[in-house]
Amino acid sequence: MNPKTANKIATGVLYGTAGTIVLILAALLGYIIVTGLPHISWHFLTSPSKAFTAGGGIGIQLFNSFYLLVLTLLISFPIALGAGIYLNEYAPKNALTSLIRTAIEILSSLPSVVVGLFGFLIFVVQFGFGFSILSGAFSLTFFNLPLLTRSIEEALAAVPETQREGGLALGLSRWETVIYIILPAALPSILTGVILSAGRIFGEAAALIYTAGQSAPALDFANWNPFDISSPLNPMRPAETLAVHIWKINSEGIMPDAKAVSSGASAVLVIAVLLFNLSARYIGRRLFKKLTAAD
Amino acid sequence: MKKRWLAGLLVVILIVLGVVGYQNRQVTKADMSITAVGSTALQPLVEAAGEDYSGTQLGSFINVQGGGSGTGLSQVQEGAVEIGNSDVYAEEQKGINAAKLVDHKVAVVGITPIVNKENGIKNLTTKQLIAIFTGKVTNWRQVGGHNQKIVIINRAQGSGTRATFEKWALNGHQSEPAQEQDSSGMVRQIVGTTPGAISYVGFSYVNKTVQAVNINNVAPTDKNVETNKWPVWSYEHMYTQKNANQLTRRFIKYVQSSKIQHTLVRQLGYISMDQMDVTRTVQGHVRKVEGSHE
Amino acid sequence: MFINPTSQHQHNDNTAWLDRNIVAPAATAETPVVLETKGMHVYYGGNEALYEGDLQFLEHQITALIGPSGSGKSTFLRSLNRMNDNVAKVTGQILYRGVDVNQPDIDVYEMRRRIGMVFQRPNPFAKSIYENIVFALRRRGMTDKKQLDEIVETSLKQAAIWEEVKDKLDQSALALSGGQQQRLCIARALAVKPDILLLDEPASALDPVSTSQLENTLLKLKASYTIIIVTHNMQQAARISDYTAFFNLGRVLEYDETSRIFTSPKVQLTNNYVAGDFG
Amino acid sequence: MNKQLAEQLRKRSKAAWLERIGKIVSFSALALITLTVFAIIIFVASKGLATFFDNHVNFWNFLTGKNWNPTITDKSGQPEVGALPMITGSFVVTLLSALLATPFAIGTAIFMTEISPRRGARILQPVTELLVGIPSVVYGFIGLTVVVPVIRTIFGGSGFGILAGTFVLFVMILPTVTSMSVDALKTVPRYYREAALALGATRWQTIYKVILRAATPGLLTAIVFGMARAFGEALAVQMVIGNAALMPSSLVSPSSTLTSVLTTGIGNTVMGSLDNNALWSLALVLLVMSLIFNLIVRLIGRKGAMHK
Repeated sequence: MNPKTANKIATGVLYGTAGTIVLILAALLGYIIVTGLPHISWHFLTSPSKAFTAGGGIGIQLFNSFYLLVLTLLISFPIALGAGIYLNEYAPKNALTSLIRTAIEILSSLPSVVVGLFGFLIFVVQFGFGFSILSGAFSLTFFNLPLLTRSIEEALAAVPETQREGGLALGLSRWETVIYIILPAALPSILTGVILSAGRIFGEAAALIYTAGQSAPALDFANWNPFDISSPLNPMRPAETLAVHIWKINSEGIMPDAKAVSSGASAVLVIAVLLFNLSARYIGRRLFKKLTAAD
Repeated sequence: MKKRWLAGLLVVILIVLGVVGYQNRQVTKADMSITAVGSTALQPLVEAAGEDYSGTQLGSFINVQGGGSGTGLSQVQEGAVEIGNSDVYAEEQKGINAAKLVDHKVAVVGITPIVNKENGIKNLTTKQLIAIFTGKVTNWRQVGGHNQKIVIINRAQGSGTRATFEKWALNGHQSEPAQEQDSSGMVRQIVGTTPGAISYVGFSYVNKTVQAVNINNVAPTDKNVETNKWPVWSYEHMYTQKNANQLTRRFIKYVQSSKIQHTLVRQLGYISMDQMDVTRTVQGHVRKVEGSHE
Repeated sequence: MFINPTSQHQHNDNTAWLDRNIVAPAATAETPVVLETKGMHVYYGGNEALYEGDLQFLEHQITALIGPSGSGKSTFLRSLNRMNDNVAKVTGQILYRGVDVNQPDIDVYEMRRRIGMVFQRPNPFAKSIYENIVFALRRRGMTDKKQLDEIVETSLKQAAIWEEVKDKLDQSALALSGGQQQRLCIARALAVKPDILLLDEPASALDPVSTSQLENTLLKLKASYTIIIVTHNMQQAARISDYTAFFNLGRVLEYDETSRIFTSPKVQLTNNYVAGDFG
Repeated sequence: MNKQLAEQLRKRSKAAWLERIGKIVSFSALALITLTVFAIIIFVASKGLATFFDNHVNFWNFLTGKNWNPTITDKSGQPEVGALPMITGSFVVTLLSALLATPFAIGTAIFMTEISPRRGARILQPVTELLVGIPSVVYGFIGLTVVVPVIRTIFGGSGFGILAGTFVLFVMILPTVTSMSVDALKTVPRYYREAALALGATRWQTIYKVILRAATPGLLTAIVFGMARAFGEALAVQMVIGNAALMPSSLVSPSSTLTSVLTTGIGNTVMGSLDNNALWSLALVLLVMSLIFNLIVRLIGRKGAMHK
């Protein structure tokens, strides 16, 4: 075939595949939002769910999802950051390091239900945390750590070595160089990694069924004492999240409007993830600009 | 500096979390709060009853979770939770020492075969049902329906609904390996949308998207369950340890009280205990209840 | 005439011969030896070793390290302030004002503050110009704003870039041109008040105009700093350095005053190299 | 020798102290992760191996048996715990979805790096990242309400099966494979491209003959990673594959994967019983498979490094 023709055809095919992906996403999003949007209302977003009658909302679940997300990131980010720094900056290139890397990778491909059950046996039963946000957050931490560590490590590795040399040559320790120079430079891509993992946490169900639980007791949003059982801030209360709620409705829901609630909740979930994503890109771009360009 | 401030805040939050965790751990151990785990089918009932109960008894907290009957029974046996909700008798669950647990029956659930509406089937004999589920009959035409391949959808192995169905509707025959779903909602959705599908769910899951099937011309109604004319039913159990604490005992009593039995239990599509004209033991012996009907 | 460097290396594998061509510069009370290597070897990985020879560097002089690619001059330079610690093993003595800094009990951070380094590619931090200069000072605990401002001004002036950037100190350093960035990096190195400045081909990524600006800067800095510079550029070495060491295949073949290296080298290979016959 | 200077140089500076602290802190973080990872691995292994050591199930029967029914013992008194249908199912969906995803992912990656980097960054990157963010419950839900009926109308049967699972997984691993392929293509030095184009090659020839060749190890890694993802995915697959512990007879007959059986059954069994242990054995198989995928990635990486 004429190379020029081949080139044209290939370019066309590539445009086609790229277009297909965009189309798939558009179709997915469109479907979710079109089926879910009619059910979303202020009432739906703020009122508690109903077990067996129509008209339930997802207010508590929505709050739980966010709270759990924040707690999980609070726990997992520092750990992942430390591990990512060690792996990229200090770890000697030997068999042990590669063994540890492999082990972490393996954890990331374990089905989350296994992680959930492990979390159940350790946190819920062994440590006596019970079905609680805290148990859920710890289990999600397990689930989240491998990916987050990896993305942080990659973000750090992407910062040129010359930056490290610059710091070292000034008589600074590697640690100071990493914390004050490399980390800020890697911040945009770290942020992207964090937000992407936030999306995954937000949508995770299987790991939470046995840890944070599948019930959402009524909350008193005027009570901000974290020690009170009905306070939204209490990390020891059981907390069904949005994703778990969707799962539960689809599997055992007997309310007459189960389908509506489920599609509404799915749409909310996807919109939330969408917002995470967009804000991540926005913040990432802003940060990048601020750090690199002249105004 | 901003970063140090942030790091400090983080440490403080983690410490607070730890303290709160420890504090509440003590609370859990006290008589203030109990946890019920197990059957996802029973969860809505216990949850609703728990909310009611907490409303009347301030300061007590009933934590209700799913996880499956197996999990419920094993956790109550281990003493990790106070109440294990189960769709099956503890005796029927492998790995459980039933003698160590106390059974509290809180409701009865009737189970009915359901088929896709396009199958043209409204009634099946036990023999036909067995033939279908053991794979001897593969087309609805053979049992008087339309020319449509039969698609069997089972509940997961170990599910209480499946155990009950196999024991009482299939006379103890095992279903041949087929599709499995682990929840009633999913089963109903699949049966409703898949031509030729047949499965079984609790009465409360039957709605207009699927066709409930009579067995031997007996309709799946609460009335027929109450008299055992419809034998495919089971108890919903709440198991406790022998020396359950006060709150646990009180709460179970509350669930069994006529207040809950006549309101929540029926609203959720169960048959209340006091409606039953018969009782049935784990071995399947059926006895009439004297004068129980009001 | 082309002499195969490898055969040369094998023929003259004898230290005594080498030492004759390494002329120790005449140290005086005004220009004492600040840095000196003794029996330094660098090992990469297993057995691959570089014998770097014994050299002395005088205070407030510019010494150029020249030689073909892979001759080990950069490795030598980076070993001087132990930037190679993580990738290579360096044995032998590195005497900084008489103190052997190639010892485990030496605090490398304090040592590197005194022996600063500027790299081949400009590597300003992704911060503002001002922050680039004061960053290391802040990390060392200096917080006085006035003092910091002062140091920023002096170091930028020393690096001859003050006039160009004084109005945009809070702008990102990455927005500067390559030549400006490199001078900023020099200013950054000067801010911590080093004693010696190591420069690893600092002009190789710059255009001729920036290069000559940089050279002028170095000549001015000579008054207060000892400078050791690796360069590929013969003219540059001839223009700015007082002493020149010629490296080949991991060893110093000749070390002498720059004028002598360029006009009457003792070693034929040096002659070939400075004449542009190979490299 | 300069005594004062020597002292100053030997004094431990703040930097040295910070370095030590930093090293300890970051190392403990890594140690913590490593510890939990190994705890989980040991936990799964001990539970999964109990099937063979405590319940005396023949390991070979487990791997090759075709009947999965842990509550029943067969004629020889051995419980029926044949995992072959699930292992087959897992492999088939994984391979098929990878097969389907690879051309799309690599095509898109080429588009993003070679043809239209601007549009790639502005449209396709957010798109792939969004695809990662959609929860698997939602994927399963859509699979159930859209993919399964479509397959049913086209191919007949119930619509549940490997094909439905493949489609759902295809969309789910697409972003992983794409973004890793993009990374792989980006590591190909620019002068490769420039050299090829300068020689008069068309863009496609450059891509096909130079860039793809140079990036092959990275692309293979991306595919294997996608396969590992697919292998471990549970909820979404479980909703569409039908969960029948049967050897898959066709792409549209209900079958099952390791994860789907594991997720469905784990709540209905009692800890420590054979039924439960058998499920953990499935988890162990998953773990081992994930290890193997990892080793493959490493092997590819090493091969790639050798070629460079």
